[in-house]
Amino acid sequence: MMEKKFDVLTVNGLPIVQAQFNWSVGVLMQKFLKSLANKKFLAAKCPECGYIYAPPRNTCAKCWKKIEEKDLIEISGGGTLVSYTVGYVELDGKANWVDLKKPKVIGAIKLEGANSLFFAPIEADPKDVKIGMKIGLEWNSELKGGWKDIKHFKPVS
Amino acid sequence: MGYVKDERPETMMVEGDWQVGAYRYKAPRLLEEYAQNLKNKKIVGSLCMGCGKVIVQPRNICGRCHRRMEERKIVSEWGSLTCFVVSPPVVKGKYKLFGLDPVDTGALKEGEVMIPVFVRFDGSDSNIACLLFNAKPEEVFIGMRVKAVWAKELKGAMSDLDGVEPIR
Amino acid sequence: MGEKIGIIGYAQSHHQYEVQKTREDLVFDVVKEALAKAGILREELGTVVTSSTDFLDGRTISNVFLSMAVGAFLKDESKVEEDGTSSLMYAVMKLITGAYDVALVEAHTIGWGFNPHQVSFYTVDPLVDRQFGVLNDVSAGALQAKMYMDKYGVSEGDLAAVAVKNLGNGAVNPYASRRMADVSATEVLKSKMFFSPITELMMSPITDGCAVVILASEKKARSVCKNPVWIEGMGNCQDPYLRDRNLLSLTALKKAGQAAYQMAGISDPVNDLDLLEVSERYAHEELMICEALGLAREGKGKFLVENGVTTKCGELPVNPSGGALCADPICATGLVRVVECCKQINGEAEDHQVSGVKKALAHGQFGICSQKNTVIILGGE
Amino acid sequence: MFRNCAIIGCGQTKHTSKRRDVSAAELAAEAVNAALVDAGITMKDVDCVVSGNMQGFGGIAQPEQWLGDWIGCAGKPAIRIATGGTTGGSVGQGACYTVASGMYNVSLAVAWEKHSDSKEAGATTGLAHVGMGNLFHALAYGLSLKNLIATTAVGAAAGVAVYQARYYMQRSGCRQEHLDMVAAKNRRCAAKNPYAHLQWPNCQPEDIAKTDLIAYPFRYGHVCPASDGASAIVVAEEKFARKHCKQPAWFKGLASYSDEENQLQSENYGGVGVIDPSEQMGARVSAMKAYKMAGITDPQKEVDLAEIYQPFPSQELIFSERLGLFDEGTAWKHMEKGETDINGRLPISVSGGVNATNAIGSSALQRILEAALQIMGKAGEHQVPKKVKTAVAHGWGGVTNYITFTVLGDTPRG
Repeated sequence: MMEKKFDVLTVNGLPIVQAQFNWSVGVLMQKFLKSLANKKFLAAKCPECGYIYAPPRNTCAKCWKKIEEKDLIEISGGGTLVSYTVGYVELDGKANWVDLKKPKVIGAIKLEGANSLFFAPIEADPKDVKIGMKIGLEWNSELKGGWKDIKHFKPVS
Repeated sequence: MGYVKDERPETMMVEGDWQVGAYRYKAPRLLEEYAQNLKNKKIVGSLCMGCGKVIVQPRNICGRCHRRMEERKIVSEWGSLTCFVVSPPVVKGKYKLFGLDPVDTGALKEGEVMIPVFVRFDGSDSNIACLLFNAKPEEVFIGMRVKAVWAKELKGAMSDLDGVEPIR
Repeated sequence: MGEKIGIIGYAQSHHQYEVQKTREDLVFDVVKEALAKAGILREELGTVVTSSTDFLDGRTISNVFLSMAVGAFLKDESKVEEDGTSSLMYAVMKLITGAYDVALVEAHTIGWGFNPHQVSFYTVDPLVDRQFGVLNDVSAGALQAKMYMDKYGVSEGDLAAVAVKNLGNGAVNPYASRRMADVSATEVLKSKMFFSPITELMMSPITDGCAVVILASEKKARSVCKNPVWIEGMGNCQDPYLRDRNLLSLTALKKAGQAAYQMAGISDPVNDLDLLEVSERYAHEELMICEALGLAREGKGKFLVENGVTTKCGELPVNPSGGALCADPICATGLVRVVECCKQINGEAEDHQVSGVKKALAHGQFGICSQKNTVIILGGE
Repeated sequence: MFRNCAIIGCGQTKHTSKRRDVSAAELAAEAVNAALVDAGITMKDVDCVVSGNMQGFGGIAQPEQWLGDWIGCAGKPAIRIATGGTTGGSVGQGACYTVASGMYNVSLAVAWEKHSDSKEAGATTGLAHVGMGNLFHALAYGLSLKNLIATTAVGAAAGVAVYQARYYMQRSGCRQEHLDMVAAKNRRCAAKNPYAHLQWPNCQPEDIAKTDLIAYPFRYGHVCPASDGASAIVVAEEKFARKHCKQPAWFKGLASYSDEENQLQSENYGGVGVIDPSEQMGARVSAMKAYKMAGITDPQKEVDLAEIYQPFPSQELIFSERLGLFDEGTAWKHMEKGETDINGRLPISVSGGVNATNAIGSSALQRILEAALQIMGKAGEHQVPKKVKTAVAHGWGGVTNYITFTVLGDTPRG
């Protein structure tokens, strides 16, 4: 548990100790996650300034207006790639960088019909990815109402 | 009449974790020194040359004088209680530490009554928390004179100082 | 600003990946050094503002066991959970009210204990981005870099030039952790790729470190210090969360900079400032920071480096100490910039001294893609 | 120069054990909205946002980066202040300093906690994380499990407060029944406060005395809950305050002095030089400073109401003495006579206090908020019958070594 080095000691933690969380999502976000089961991707339009948030949220950050369930609109879930990066490493959740055998593409997608960006892994060969590409959403075969319903984002030709 | 209940709808939840156990820390060798002295039945504290306070277990820095506590002092194994608490009998499954039940791990026995105390060993200016043995809860009082109880086998570990017992 | 507040003492630790000291000792030594530099005793302190975060330090209430080491025993104490420049700002505000005379600002991070990039993953939206698990400060920084490069025609070579400049500067800074003299652009580009286009040498190294600044009201400062450095302006601003923000420019820094310039009466930063010390976590950020602070038009930041304007002997040196690319003790990085500015103004920077510095700007940032920014403008007598 | 500033709006959410109808962001926004509505201003008027919570409990690092958009941080100066249990108090004082210094005209202070986001009851890992480094360190040197359990966690929740209570009772002669009385008073008061968590209308000391013993002197009925909730205040400078609020609650004095660690251990498992954790030197010094700033010479006569941070009833008694509201060792006698009740001479924590509602990050801000409500006359059912001219709000945190202390008044500083 400890190694001797210089005048100080290194104290390692016990890997079994971890804190677990379950964050409640709130009404609008629940609506969003549940409707993924119906292959619907929801967004929220601010009734005041018209800014469209995807995924939805209940307060507009620009004009501080309350956004309600009636303000939800449906968008395609696809969009344009405004930026991407090829990840050669990833975090293992325990604070270590792990080299990836197969590099991973991470994209910033400007969702069609919304103002927000969406950050997600993109299923594509790093060589073929270009800024300005159209990105589509593919659904899993099993739909349960949650993030797992989204299989991946993929370039559409 | 009792507590007013508050009922409200629940929304779904998403999960995540925080790997608290993956953190590393740097520590000085003070505790090592303390534990090794326990092996010789000596309780060591650090002495501040600024204010003369003796702190057990030894610590590094005296905040009052804002200086390092470089001197050491052996304090008496006799002391007096400054505070005590009588726990209710231990019940299995009532309390868990990191998901482990103290009764299952064998640390405590079912139905055991413990008396955790604060002891100020003579010559020191700080408390140590430990258990009081060989005493009935109704006999204990603040200021009671106690002496250290040493483990049967001294290993140079913190558990060498098992607790304290009244001086009779 | 109603009252003048001066810096009378400052110190920083040697920043390394693994400092062979406990957290308590690290902080204690730097605080002692700063107090000695200011020539005051701990008893003279009025208030102490520290800066560290629970997730980075691995302790809930990260300052709680450090009160003694920072000299806050029976002193007014508070902790700002952000970059050190924000706590400096808070301390200045406390001093302006006249409630206290002397303030000690301390900032530290133990980067070795737990990978700060993992912590950055813990800061993203738990309901969305944390579920996908791809976003952290490096990948987000890479996305920003790519977007910036694509929009303004900036190449990887331009980013490498920034790294070369800063690493070269840092080589003569004894406090820096990454000291690489004569590093070439090719080496920067060839170093380990994390998230394209960001390579290892284009991102700041994780370090342990601590910085301390001691502030005093004008009267007190003049009585104990020959050459106090005055706080002339300060500004602070936060950007929206990554999803709803314009990643192409640092809007928050623009606002923070404007507030600070206005306070200090600066209309033309290029001419009025003599030196900048900025916290650039990634090479491209220095370009964006320079643009946001009004040194170049948007997208033209690369010409500052190309034309040598921001080199150590250029017209307006940026990061002569090497900046965050040479040592990045997260919470302390901003405060280290302040310390470096003070050293430059007082002519104590030795090998990386820039001549004739009267007015300097220190910038601190916090959060993914420089979400929170603080700008401090410092001036000598 | 200390520019006059005042609280002009207060907002809080309903506190309860599980606020799963909202996300953490929406919870904080709820309080912010309520505060803005109360002050009669919009987010555009706010110049600066000071926020805080305890990040380990919700598992989100630096949460204001994400939920800043919900609490108005976006595009504004924003400072995050977090000091453990006193987070709320430090946030409130932070907002005061930002305005008092003349940097900003209107500041918003918001603090929140969402315990139910943690999978464990009371977010124990987040809490234990305070001494996690120490614990790993000591375990490596053979700290026995039995000793650990016995000493640090007698009855899980109570921890060091039990010892603190014992010290106090030894010093003052207060008995367990007095703790029952304090707890019953807090439950009763909470029933009149629509935002409080543990509400028990007409709770009597006998009801509390029926609950199980945790470890003498504490019973289950004494202990504070772990709540979800948020609170927010709007602080403004004099001109703005007078324009927007009929009776603002003015900041008169404030201080947050820290003491040596009060709980046996310092960093790296060293000892500490504090023998008696009920001595609370930090509280005494903070009170001295804040009263001096406020021009109060005799707090026993001049203070009309106190909001004390008391997760355990003993702490209400301890801190009311340490803050100079009663003579040493007499608080329980005054309490026994009903002087601290809602219609008493010096009402203490008539909102129910932390004893009834404990959303840790927000609790200390809630004390400032409730004190302000009483001065503004907006407390509703738990408004005290007498005119409140000076109210004090207290918070403690860390390892019982951090104190925030704020004096509010119905007129600005002289």
